[in-house]
This record gives sequence, structure tokens and C-alpha cells, in this order.
Amino acid sequence: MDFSYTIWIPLIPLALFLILGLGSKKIPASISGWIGSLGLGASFVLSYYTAYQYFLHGKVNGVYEAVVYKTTWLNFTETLHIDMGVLIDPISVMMLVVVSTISFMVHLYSRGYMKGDDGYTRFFAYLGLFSFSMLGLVMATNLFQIYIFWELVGASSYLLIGYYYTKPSAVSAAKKAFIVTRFADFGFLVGILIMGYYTGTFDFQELNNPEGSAIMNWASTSFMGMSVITWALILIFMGGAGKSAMLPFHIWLPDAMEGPTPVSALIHAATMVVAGVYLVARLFPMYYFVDDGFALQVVAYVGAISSLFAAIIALTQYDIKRVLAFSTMSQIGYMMLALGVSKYEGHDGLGYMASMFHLFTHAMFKALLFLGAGSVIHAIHSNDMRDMGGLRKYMPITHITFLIAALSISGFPFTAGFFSKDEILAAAFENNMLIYISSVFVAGLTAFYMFRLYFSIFWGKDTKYEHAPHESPMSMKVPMIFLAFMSIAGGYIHFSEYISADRMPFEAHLNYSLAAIATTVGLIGIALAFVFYKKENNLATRFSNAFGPFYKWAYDKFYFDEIYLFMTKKVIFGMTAAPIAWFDKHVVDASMVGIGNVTEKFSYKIKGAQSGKFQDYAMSFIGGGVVIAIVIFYIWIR
Amino acid sequence: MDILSLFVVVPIITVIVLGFAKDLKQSRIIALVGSLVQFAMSINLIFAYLKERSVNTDIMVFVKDLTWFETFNIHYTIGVDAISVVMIVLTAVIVLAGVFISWAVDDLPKEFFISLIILSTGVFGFFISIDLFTMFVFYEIAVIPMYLLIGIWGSGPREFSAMKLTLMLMGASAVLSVGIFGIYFNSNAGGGPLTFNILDIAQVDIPLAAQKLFYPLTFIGFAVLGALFPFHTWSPSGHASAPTAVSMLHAGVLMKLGGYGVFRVAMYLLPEGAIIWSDFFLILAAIGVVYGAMGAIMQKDLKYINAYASVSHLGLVLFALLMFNKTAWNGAIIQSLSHGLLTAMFFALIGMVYGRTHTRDISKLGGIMKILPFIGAVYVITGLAYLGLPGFSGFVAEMNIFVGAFQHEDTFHRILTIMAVSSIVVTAVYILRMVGKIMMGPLSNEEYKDLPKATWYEKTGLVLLMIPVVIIGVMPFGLGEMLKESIQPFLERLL
Amino acid sequence: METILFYILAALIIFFAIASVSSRKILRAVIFLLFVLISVSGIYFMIDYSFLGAVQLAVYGGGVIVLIIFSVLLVHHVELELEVTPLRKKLIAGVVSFVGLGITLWSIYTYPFKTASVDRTIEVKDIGMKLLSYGDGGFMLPFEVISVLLLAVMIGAIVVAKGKKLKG
Amino acid sequence: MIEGISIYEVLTLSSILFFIGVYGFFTRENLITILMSIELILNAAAINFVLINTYLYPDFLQGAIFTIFIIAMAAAETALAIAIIINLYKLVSSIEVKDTQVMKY
Repeated sequence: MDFSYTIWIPLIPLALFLILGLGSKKIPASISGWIGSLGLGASFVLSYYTAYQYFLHGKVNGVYEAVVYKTTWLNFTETLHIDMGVLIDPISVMMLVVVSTISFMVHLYSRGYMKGDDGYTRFFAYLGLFSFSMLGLVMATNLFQIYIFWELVGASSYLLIGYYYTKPSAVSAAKKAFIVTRFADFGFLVGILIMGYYTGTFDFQELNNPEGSAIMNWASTSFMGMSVITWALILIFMGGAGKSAMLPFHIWLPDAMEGPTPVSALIHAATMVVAGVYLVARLFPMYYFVDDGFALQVVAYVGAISSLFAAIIALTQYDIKRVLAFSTMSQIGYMMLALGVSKYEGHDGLGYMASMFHLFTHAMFKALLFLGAGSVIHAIHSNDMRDMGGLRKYMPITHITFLIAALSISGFPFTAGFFSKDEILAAAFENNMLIYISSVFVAGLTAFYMFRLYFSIFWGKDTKYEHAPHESPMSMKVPMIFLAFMSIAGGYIHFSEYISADRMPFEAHLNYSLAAIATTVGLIGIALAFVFYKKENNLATRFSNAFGPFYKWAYDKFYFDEIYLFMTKKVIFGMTAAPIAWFDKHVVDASMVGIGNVTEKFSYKIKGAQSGKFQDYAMSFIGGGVVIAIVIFYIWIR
Repeated sequence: MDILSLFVVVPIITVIVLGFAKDLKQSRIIALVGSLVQFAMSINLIFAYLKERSVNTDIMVFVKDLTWFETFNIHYTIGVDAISVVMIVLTAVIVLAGVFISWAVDDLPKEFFISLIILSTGVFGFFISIDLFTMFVFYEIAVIPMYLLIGIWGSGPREFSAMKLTLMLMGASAVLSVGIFGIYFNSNAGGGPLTFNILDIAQVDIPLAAQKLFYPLTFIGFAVLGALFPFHTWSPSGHASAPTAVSMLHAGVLMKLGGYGVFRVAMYLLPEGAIIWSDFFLILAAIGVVYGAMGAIMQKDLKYINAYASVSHLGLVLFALLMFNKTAWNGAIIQSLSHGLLTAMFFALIGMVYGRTHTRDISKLGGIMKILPFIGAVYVITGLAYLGLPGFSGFVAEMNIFVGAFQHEDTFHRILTIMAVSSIVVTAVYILRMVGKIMMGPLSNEEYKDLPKATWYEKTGLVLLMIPVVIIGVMPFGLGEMLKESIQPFLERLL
Repeated sequence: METILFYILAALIIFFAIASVSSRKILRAVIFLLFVLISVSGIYFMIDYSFLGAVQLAVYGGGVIVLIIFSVLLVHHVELELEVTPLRKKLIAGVVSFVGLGITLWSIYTYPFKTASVDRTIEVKDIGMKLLSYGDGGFMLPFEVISVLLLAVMIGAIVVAKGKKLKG
Repeated sequence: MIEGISIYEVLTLSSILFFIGVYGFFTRENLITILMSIELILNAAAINFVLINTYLYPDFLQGAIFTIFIIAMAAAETALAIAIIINLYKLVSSIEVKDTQVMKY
């Protein structure tokens, strides 16, 4: 099969970025939205065509072989070099579909949402840049290429979060997001360096080959009791955790909601934040085989803890976008833990498949949730769910699509989320009981907070609005309807036939007993939310008061922001940078200037000797003569 | 006239012609023409070099030799390899951009441009010489006009800064001259005559005791110009006081003489000394990388931020040079280019902001992007390029350095490398802090509403600098191969 | 007898010399200097260099001192006291002088001078002969030079002292 | 030659006189007194000339003759110096050294 045309999938958005970015002053808003949408539409079509080609005709001997086109971009040493190219394999094709779908939908949606904004063209340029970077990331052929696009994604995320750059909160959120992920990327980069040095390659094909030298030789090196490769993998996961907002690098994600809502849907819900999951999946054979999967254990526990942690915080938040942000974090934790508990071969690789499956469905319904939230925010100009209520009457389409997405994420039977979540729970059940229990609990929490959100927005008290909220324009409704369709239909794709850790299709069936448990838990969550929030009452308050300080901690996000603030403001700024600045000014610089000053002072002192009085000169002359005489005599006597 | 000597002759002619200029208009046209010619010659030099290289495998090509002081065997010997070629191009670009940026210099324009061009003469001469003494002479020619440029056209405590800068650099050249004479007087170790010619000296094994003694002198002599950690303090105050074009030229080109000299003279001629002293200087350089970045976090003056950032980035150059590794050296040279271009852009942008708002205090600036969209956008792009975003030259350079440095077996080099890698985080902190404070956020001062937009010459200058940054960042392959070929003989001396 | 006389003269010289350099009244200092010069001529007389003693008395005691006194009277009030020299400066000068003196004396006393035993009186005639002889060991040339010098000084002194005429 | 007095004692005397002159030269602030100190120094030198001639080389006359020259020189120098001093006085109305320090720095 020839897939070389896939190179155009990322290049079209890049071209969009260049055209719209360089001409942001010239191109009128009416055209730029269309240019962006059409361009992304082309990428969208190409991606679906690729998926169609690959999944239907790409199988060789029952295995989905990877197709690679690459060229050397930068040579480091004889063995190490950065290649640029495209890698077509099941997960990258799946990601292409996800990214181009969401990106296209967000482009369409933004035409309505951003209407009238004076940076309209700039916005679409940024979206183009982001789409380019993200598509490049998923098709990367080697670690360094992925790192390159990783950084570009981070930069475009920075630009998009800081889109409303006159708002100080947006600026600081953008900065925070960039710096936190940059810190994680520091680990990623060191991991890449270690990996490159010990395995002699950055290439995924060589790294991931279970019989390849990279995996076979993992035991030949050790550092602090573990294989160096394990350390490298943990460091690489650190980068992934940064982008995917896993504990403890999650703090940037809630703040990133300062960006325009379509951006949150695109970047901070569906695509960029799952890059970490994708990265682990990309290197899955390494994670699995090296050091008997120690690094994978780390991934599993980080994922599980993050998902529980985020779900608890999500219960207490009032800003609807923040609720969704924590929900995203929680769901990504799900994907991580699914990867973490997965094995490699055949049906044991269920977790891997489930993770990718959930990634796919989550992208659809979470993007939809954000677009719905955006639609609401667009209508009433507030983020706070306490300002909302009874909106179902005003915005029927938004209401219905939002409900579908909420049902899907809660794992309501026969929605997409139900299937993918069930696979994850099944994988966890088979491999790690502790994680399974926590996941089931999280499933209940998810259902509860999602419906808390839903009921608070669309039901609850009948709020009086200054301007009657109105339904969004068609440009915004169409993507929402499409995504609502996907949020249900997505679950009926047989993922196990396409995606598996060893690239060989296998059969996966619904485990009815586990599904029943999960569904029951989810329904309990929904029911609780119904009781608390359907009608205006004070049950919720009383309930939360019962938890006392714990509720407060969760509301304050377990003080992670404060801890980071302390770390940066006090430790980095106050205890490192400030002393260094002080040291530089008062020790290093002062000593350099001091040398000059001492010379100058000294010269002022001895300037008096050059008095112009011949007596003084004579005195020095004779005094000098006397001194010389003494010296000479002294030597003479000796 | 041969292709290289023209680089010295053209500026001199420009200076002479400038002497007849009457006012700003005439002098800037003459300076522009002169620097355009230099620029064209430098572009031509690339192609001439590539053509010559394909038939000529000497270390240096276009070699010309002319005796100018027979008693001490001092020659005017010139020649280039890929490293000098790219440095010459860098210089030509920055000089041209510098002329554009100082298009509207109102105070003594003729003298300003004369000093600027003399400075560039020194730099060009430095890059083309292979004779130590001639090199040293050009080095001094490059440093001296700095004093005038800062002292006369500068701002703030300019006399003091100019004096500090000149004295520290002169102090360094005093140390350097001891080193150079040390090399000279040991250059007959192989039985030949005393010589200043780098290529000839490289054939000689200078006695170990002499190498041990003169290597640190030569290294420090050059590295002061490259802002090695404890000797960097001339740079912040010097840059803060210097006029825009001078800061550009200084940080962009002059500071590169340090790394270039270390590479070409200290390490090449005294290889055993280099290995003996490498750990010591490596620690200093690594400290400089992190220290400069940390120092930049706390600064309030834009130029100070940039000056400390330069300490950090040039520390990385020295750090990479001390790794004795092809990839890292390649990275060091690309980093020199990249930093030269980017820092010149930053200084140009700071100059534009300062010229309009008359303040460089970041706490007083804010929301400039709304008023000056072009400058704001370029500022953000430059910032992102500076912190090593892929697609710009900084990334290519840094990755070469890090990957190269990490190829060392021992933990010591590894740990220092990780330390240096950590600077990418700190760099992000100070760059984003600066960009966020001055470009974004609400407008800090209502008076800024009517700031004049970027003029055509400012835009030209910026675009001129931006183009090579993007070219290197997007297509690094050719450059790397061209440099590696020239690095090889130098590396072989060490290993 | 001569020994005692010498010591008396030496004491006079030293005493008046010190007085001369430390007196704060300038006219007294001049007079003390005169005493020193006269005592020095006494020493010349003691070794029978009568001509020299006479010249010393005439030129120094007569000419030089009178010149100095004149100039003092021209530029000073007689009762004017000289400025006090800073103690620090005096101390340094004193130390330098004392150490220098010490070294000089030390070197003098460690040097074995071979004193000739012949005693001889110098006649004026000898001096005259020597001064005007141009043969071996003659001082014709220095003599002429010194006369030219004296002439030049005479003219110079007049020119300098006369100075420029004040304008207007 | 003076009976009972060795050359050492004579030289001691002249040295003391010389250094008294030096001391005066250093400490005096007034041009005329400085001139007087110089006279003391010259006298010390003259004594040395004469006495070394007498004690060590009685057959020669150089010492005596040079003393005559010295005296002549001293007279000439004094005349000239006084002329300068008077001229200076006309100019700055002072002959204190500190008032004439135009050479300083």
C-alpha cells in the first residue's frame, strides 16, 4: 500500500497556519474561518481515507504492519540521528482520525463561537499550528520527532491558552501550562538522551521490536538497582504525565481553561492531553518487556491515583469548565491505568486496546461536553454553574447533545463510554484488584459529578437571565450533533479487531457481570445527582458539610497549587534565583568592580606623591637612595 | 584582491567614504551600501567555499600569506573553513540588520556608523586570520570602538559601563596576550622557527609544562569575551548601557569571538592542556549555564534579562566545546549562530520598545502587543525561538549539544549535562515571564496607546535576522554536514 | 689645642646649621647660616688654606649672605614667621636624613683611609698657577667656563629680575 | 691636616652638615630657606673636597681648586635663584612653595 500521501495530513494545517498567520492583518474574518475549516476538512477526509485503506487493506498475514516513510533531518553521530517522516500503524491511524475529526469539528464550531472577536484570523492560524503539530506528533517515527512535535504542541497550546492575552489570568495560565509541561519535558528529554545513548537509536521500529537489541539488552545496564532503560522510560513517562496532566503535573490543566472554549475542547480534552497516553502506547513493548514492566507499574499507579484524585476534586468545583478539566484528568488516568495493567500478547493485551478505545470515545464525548459547555457560556457569558439553571428550555439542542455526552462518560449502557469503560474495568479486574476497585469507585464518582453538572445547568432552579439565553447558531450545532452521534456510535466499532499491543487482531467480548457492576455504580451516581440537583434543595450542602474539612481540601484541589506556588515562589525564586541574583550583584560583580575601585582608590592615595613639589621628589629620591643603599649593604655584608 | 581580504577592505573603504558624509541621510545610505556589499560578499563566500571545498581538502581554504613584520615572523595570513564562513555570514547579517535598526540614530550619525563599521572590520578580520598575532590585532580593533559606541551613544550610566566593559575585556586580552606569546615562544619545539601561524603551530607538540601553563591563560582570555561564569559581569551593565545596534553586534557577534577563539586557538594549539584543564572549566561553564538562567529570572531590566540569558546560552557554547565531541562541537557552533541571531533580535526589539516607551523596566510595561502588533508578534516568536522551540535554530543547536554531551561514558559529564539540560526549564520561566509581562496583559500605561507602529526599516532588520533562524531551524542538515567536516581536524588534535 | 679648636668649630657649625634650618624667623636663619659659613672658613684656616678661607669669607659671608638678606628684605616683613612644617613631614625627613647619615657614617668608618703623612700649606701662588695653566693638570678650561658662567648668570639675573614690563 | 683630628672626624662633621642641609631642604616651605639649605649642602661638599685633598692627597690641588669653583657656582646660583624668587614674588606675591605648585597633577 502506498500511504505517502499521508504527509499532506499535517502539512495542510501547516500551510493554513502560514497563510493565516502571515496574513492575519490582511485576510478578512469572513474568509479565514472558511479557509481554516476547508483545509482541516481536507485533512479530515484524508485521515478517514487512510483509516479506511489501512484497516481494511493494510493487514499482512493477519498482522497490521507499520508503514514508514522517513528522511534524515539531522545527524548527531554515526548511529544517532533525527528522522522526519510518517509512521502508519494502527494507533497512529486511530489518532489521525481522532485528531482530524475533533480539529475539524472545532474549526467548524469556532466559526460561530469566535464570531466578532478581533483576533479571529489569528485564532484560526493558531488552530492550524496546533493541528499541524498534533498530527505530526501522532505520526512521528522516532522519539526525537515526537519530542519536536511535543514541543510545538506545547507552544501552540501556550498561544491558544493565552489567546485572550490582555487578560492577566489567561497570560499566567498560559505561562503556567508551558512551564509545567516544560519541566516534565525536561524529564522526557533526559529520558530520550539516556535511551539514545544506551540503545543507539531513537527509532520506534527498532526500539519496539520485542526481539530487537534495545529490548533484549535491557538488563545489561543498571543504575540504582534498576535497568537504565527503566529509568529512561520513567523519565519519558514524566514527559507524558506532564502533557497528560497526571499527578503531580496536573496543576496547569484547570488553569488552561482560561483559553477559548473550542480550544479547551480541542487541546485540553480530546487531543493534546492524551499525547502522554499515546506516548506510552507508542513505546508499549518497551514498557512491557524492560525490567518486567516496572515502568508500566508506575504508569498504572500514577494513572489510578490521578483518576481518583481528579474525580474527587471534580465533585466540588463550580466552574463548569474546571469540572470538565478534572473530569478529563480523571479519564486520562483511566487510559493510563488501562495501559499500565495491560499485557502484550493476544487477549492479555486487552488493557492496551481498551485504553486506545477509551481514548477514542473519550475524545468524542469530552469534546462534545466542552463544546456544549462553550455553547452555554456563549449564551449566558458565565462559567459558574451557580449562575445557571433551567437552560433546557432555551437551548434544546445543546441540552440533548450534552445529555448524550454525559450519559456516555458515565458509562450508561449502549453508549460509547459504556463499551470502552467496560473494557478498561475488565482489564483492571484481570490484572490488579486494587486498581479495579478504585476504578469502579471513580466510575461512580464520574457519573455523579457529570450529572451534578448536567442538572445544575439544564434543570435546577429557574434562574432569571438579563438577556434570554438563545440557542447557538448552526455552525456550532452541527459539530455538536456530529459528535453526539459519535459518542454513541463510536462504541460499536470493534476496536480489538484493529488495535492490539502485538498488532494482531483478537476477539473481545463484553463481560456481563463486570458491566453490570459498573452500570449499577454509574446509575447510583446518576440517581444521587438527580436527588441532589434536579430540584433546588439544600441536600447537597448538607451532604458536603458532612465531609467537613475533607470537602474543603477537595474544593481547594488538595492545595497542590499552593504547594507548587510555594515551590516556585519560595524555593526556586526566593531561595535559588534571588540569592543568585544577589550573589551576582554583590559578590561577583562587586569583586570585579571592586578591583577597579581599589585601583582607583589606591591611585588617589598615591597621587599625592606626584605633588609637583621638588622637595618631595628630592625626598623620595634620597629616601630611595637610602633604601637601595641599605639593600646593597645588606647583601654586601652577607 | 582575494575574496577574503575584501572583507577587511570593504569596511575600511566604507569608513573612508563615510568620512565625507555630511548628515544622517548620507551616512546611513553609505553605511547601508557598505554593509549590503559585505552581506552580498558573505553570501557569495558560502558558495565559493562550497565550490572550493569540493576540490580542496586542506583545513583552511583561500589561504593567502603576506609578511608584515619579519623580525618576529608575523604574517598577515588568512584563510577560512566552514566555521569561519558561517561566522562571517552571521556578522554580515547582523551588521546589516544593525544598520537598519540604527536608521534613525540622531546623535552624531556619521561617527556612529564609522565606529560600527570599524568594529565589524575587526570582527571580520578576526574570523579570517590564521596568524595569531594578526588575529589578536583584529580582536583589539573590534573591542576598542565598543568603548566609544557605549560611552557616546549609550544610555544610563554609560561612561561607567563602557569603562567597565573595556577594562575587563582589556584585562582579558592582557591575559590572552600572555597566552599567545607563550604559544609563540614554544612554537619552535619541533625544531622550526618561531611562528604565529596556527596551522604551523598545530604541527608542533608544545611541551606539556607550557601547555599546562598557557592553556588556562588563553582560555580565560577568550572566555571572558564569551562571558564565562565569574567573568561575565561586564556584559549585563555593558549591554544595558549600549545603544541598540551595538548591543546587537556585541552580543550577536563580538561575544562569539570568545568561543571561536577558545576553539581555534586554545584547544587546537594546546590540546593536552585542554584535556588536563577540561573538568575545571567544564564545571565553570555548567555553573554559568544554570547561573545565568537563574540570574535572568530575577532581573527587572529587559536588557539585563537578555544579558544574563546570553551568559546562560554562551555558557552552553563553552560547555559544548569542552565536551570534545563532534556532535557537541557542531552544536556549539550552531548555538553561536543561533544565539547571535536571536539575541540580536531581542536587543533590536528591546531597543524598539525602549525607543517608544523610554523604559525598560518590565514592571512598568504591559500589553504592548495590542498597540504594536508586529513588534509584539516578533517578540513572542523570538522568545519561543530563544527557549528552544523546534523549527528555530535554538532547538537544533541545543539538541546537538545535549546529545553530544551525553555521549560521554562517565557520570561526571552526564550529571553536568543533565544540569545543563535543566536550563531549558529555567529559560522558559524567564522568557515567558518577560513576554507575559511586557507584551501581554492589560495596557500598563494609557500614554502607550499612541505609540508609533514599527517602521519599514525596523521590520526589515527583524525579518533579515529571522530568516536565517528559521532556515537553520527547519533545514539543519546541510549546515551540520558542512561544519562537521571542518570540525574533524580540530577534534583529531584532541583525541 | 687644635683639637679643641676643631671641636669648637664643629660644634658651632652643627649647632648653627640646625638653628638655620629650624628657625622660624627667616632673618635669623640667614644670620645663623652666616655663622655656619664663617665657622667653615675657620676650618679652612685651620688646615692652612688661607686663600680658600678668605674666599669663603668674602664670597659667602660677604656676597651670598648679603644677596639673601636683600631678597629676604625685598619679599618679606622682617618679623614674619615662617609657616610651620607638618610634623609628619618633619619626621619623615628626619628619619630619611638620620638613616642616610647613618649609612654614610657607617660606610666612612668601615673604609680604611690611607692618610698621607706629608703636611703642606697651599700658597695662593700655587692656586693661581694651577688655575691658569693649560698644561698637565691645569684648570684653564674650567676656569674659563666658570667665568663665562658667572657672566651668563649676571646677565641672566638682571634679565630675570627685571621681568616683563607691566602692560598698560 | 689638623693635629689630633683624623679624617674620620672631619668626614663625620661634613656628613652631619650635609644631612642637616638635606633635612632643611625637605622641610622648609620657603624658597629662600630652601636656597639656604642648599648652601649648607654645598658647604658640606666643599669641606669634603678640601679635607680629603689635604688628608689623602696632599700633593695635589684639585680639591682646593674645585672648592673655589664651588664657591663661584654657589654665588652664581644664589644670584640667579634670588632673581627668580624676586620675579616670582612679583607674580604671585608669595614665595611659599605651596603657592607655586602649578606643576602639581
